[in-house]
Amino acid sequence: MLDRNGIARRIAQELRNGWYVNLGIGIPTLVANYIPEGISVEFQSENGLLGMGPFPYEGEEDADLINAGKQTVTMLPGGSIFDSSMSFAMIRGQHIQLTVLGAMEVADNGDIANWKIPGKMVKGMGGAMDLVASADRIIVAMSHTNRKGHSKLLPACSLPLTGVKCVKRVVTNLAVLDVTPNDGFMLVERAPGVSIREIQDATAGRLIVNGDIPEMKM
Amino acid sequence: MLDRNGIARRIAQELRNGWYVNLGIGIPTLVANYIPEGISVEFQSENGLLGMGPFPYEGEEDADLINAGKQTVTMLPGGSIFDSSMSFAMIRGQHIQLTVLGAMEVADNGDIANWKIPGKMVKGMGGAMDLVASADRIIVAMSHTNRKGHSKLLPACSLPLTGVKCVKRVVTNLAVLDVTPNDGFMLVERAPGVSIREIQDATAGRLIVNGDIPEMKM
Amino acid sequence: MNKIVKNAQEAIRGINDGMTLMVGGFGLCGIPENCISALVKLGARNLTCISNNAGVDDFGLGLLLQNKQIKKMISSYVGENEEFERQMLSGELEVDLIPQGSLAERCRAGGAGIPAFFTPAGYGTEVADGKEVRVFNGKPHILESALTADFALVKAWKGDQNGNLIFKGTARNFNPVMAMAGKITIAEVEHLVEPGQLDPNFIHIPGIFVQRIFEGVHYEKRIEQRTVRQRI
Amino acid sequence: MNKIVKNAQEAIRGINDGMTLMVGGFGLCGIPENCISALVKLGARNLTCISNNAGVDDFGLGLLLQNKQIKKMISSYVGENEEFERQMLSGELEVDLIPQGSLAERCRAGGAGIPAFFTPAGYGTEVADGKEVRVFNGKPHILESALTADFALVKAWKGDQNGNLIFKGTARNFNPVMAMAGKITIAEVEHLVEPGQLDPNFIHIPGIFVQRIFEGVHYEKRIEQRTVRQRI
Repeated sequence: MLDRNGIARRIAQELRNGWYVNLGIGIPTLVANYIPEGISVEFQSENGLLGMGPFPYEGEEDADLINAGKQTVTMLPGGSIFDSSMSFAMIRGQHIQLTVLGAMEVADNGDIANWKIPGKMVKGMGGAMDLVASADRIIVAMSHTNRKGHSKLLPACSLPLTGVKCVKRVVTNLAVLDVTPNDGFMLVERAPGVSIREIQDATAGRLIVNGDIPEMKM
Repeated sequence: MLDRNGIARRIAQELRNGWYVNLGIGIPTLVANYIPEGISVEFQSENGLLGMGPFPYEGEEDADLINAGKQTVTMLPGGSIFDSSMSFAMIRGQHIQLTVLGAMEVADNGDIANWKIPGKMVKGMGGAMDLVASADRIIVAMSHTNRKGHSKLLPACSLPLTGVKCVKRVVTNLAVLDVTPNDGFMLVERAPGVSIREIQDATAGRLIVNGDIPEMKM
Repeated sequence: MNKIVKNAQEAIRGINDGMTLMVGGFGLCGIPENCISALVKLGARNLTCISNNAGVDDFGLGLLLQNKQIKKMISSYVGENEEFERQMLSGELEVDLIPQGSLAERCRAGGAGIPAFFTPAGYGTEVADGKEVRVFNGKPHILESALTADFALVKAWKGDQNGNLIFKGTARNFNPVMAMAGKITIAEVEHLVEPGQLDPNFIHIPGIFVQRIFEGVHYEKRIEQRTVRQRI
Repeated sequence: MNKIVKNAQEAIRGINDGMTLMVGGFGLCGIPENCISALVKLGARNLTCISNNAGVDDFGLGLLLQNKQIKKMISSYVGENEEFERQMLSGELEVDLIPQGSLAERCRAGGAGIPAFFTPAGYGTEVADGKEVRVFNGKPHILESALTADFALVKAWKGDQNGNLIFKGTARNFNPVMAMAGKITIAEVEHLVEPGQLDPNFIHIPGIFVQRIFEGVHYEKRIEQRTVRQRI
């Protein structure tokens, strides 16, 4: 079973050289810590920067340089700054090769819900709806089940949707799963020490298990 | 009767302090030479600059600094450079207070034709259609009649249109005329030495002559 | 073409009850601090504010919320504000949540004379309720409309008397598109420079979009999530 | 992220017969001189070229016209070219004339993932033929669609290996929006600088829109209308 950093590390293996990548808040942000050697990617933050670097050293924070999570950041050489309409031109225009974000629910047709729980305070969707409606390659990073132990991989989302039929891959603490167009979640890899049975038990949506399912190589 | 410079000088009297102005090719370009004292305006060129200055001194031409007529120009302090989409955002978004352009025909409902003569080589509309569809205040600068002596102020345009019901005022070698919403051209001023009769004879569209019509003060 | 006004108080003259304002900034980064303070003093009420976020309880738009001057917020994310939550849940405050990219593009469209455009963002979600859907290249899109405002309040780094603006870092964010979309745009800048001091080739927002400009004072520039790494 | 290629010949690899190209520039100002020369040598035919103008007889896109490589031009103004006129009147060349602002916005829309938008430009003219008309705020608008291209060829002043671009003066014009709209965007620059030498705050086109970049040679930068005033 993976912890948050393990999920991020597994997702980092998906990175390809030359990609532009948008990382959501939470586990996705951790992906930047595990870029494989020899791979050069550039991170976009939708509030308006490309070439985001690590957090600043103490005392070097600049109030005028933050990421979409409102955290102080730095810039790498070759980066650029732009306004919000240009930022979403990049996103909507599919110039970003990979979007990684968290979710509250993913349906086995690729629907995602991650912004609103009826009856609770709604904070807003931020840039998530633009991101999921636009990117060709969307990976969801989340725990397989919620705090009550209920599966977050469902036959259909119960919460208000963020986007429809858009998630391509889900990486959880238990498994890597691809969303197939018609047949539900296809199990691709098991987390270290996790059995197929455990994954089946934790997955409420349709799950395809074809042959031997390898353990992740971490 | 006015010459080209006279038309430009009369139009320059329409300028108001603080206006942003787009001048078309030909007579409109000359308007910049007659800005009344105490009036500060800024000229926009739709290829991407605000704060256009005079032509450069010989030897100081910069191939990277031209106006929409492809002429070498200079910039005034406080000017700015931008791309074509931003330039037409200014135009379409009605941030330009006055557009002055030439025409082949103007109809008495404000229609304008200035880009195409069937059977002849068509050069294109450039930015004219965006300008006339957008500006609240459009002044046409042209001769009252064409080379054959036919009126260019018509009941309806015979040539393909550039824009509909958009011209507010026409300044010709003979007169200043406003386009009224329903009743045709309203004679506002006569050029020096030009009689009402001469204007009537040269105007094919509906012409309203209300009371005494003053001569232009130049 | 001199657009300089003395201070924030003079700049916001004409902002009345019931008006729609755009307010630049992302979180607390790049917000027009001086104009917001002056608005609290002015006390105009029943305002509709278009801003990506709603500030925090004691800073940014949170100050207007506490003073109950805002009737409606149009934002993409409003999560950092308890008073906001209280007013929203009690029904005092109307809230219209919009995908961030659609919000930015709708402002730009408002400034650029484009009344409506199609975007894929929000298709199949409640954001699409009541909106026209059309398929382009096999992908469904929804029709979104332009946003404009009676006043836009933006914050820039440098500016000149013509209204030309330069922003710094990610304090740029929504400020340029909102500057474009305001019927009257007020720019507060950290440094008001002499005409000709800004390189025309590197102006972020040409002065044509700005009607009033002044040099702000006492910028606090509060950081919401101070995040640092250890020196090794 | 190194996008540098050796020269124009290497940069245009993959441009084949029948493709659609966007070519930056306004008149002869800001045109990708090196790429155009290389295209003449390459000889790809039946090209559709989206460019505000069509060059003059012996320079710019006029060179491709003379070589009969262009099947169709999509432009706003094409008046400076006799060979163009001959091919157009003889029916060899298809021409689609578009209002300049709609052309710019359609390119930007193509790059920004906006498949269509409403504009007032061209309403009531033959440009509106067959297009949807809709009234917003009492004013009729027409629906225009996005433009994209297999390749966009743009010219910038400075650039770096990440593809970040800075333009100079009015040589900027259509280059930024076309850079956004190309599936593969090739940038030729006068000065290729080291990573980090361009101030991130003053990049006109972020490198994400550029796939290949090289430093051009022998720029002629011909002036179409040399206009001067007398020294007094």
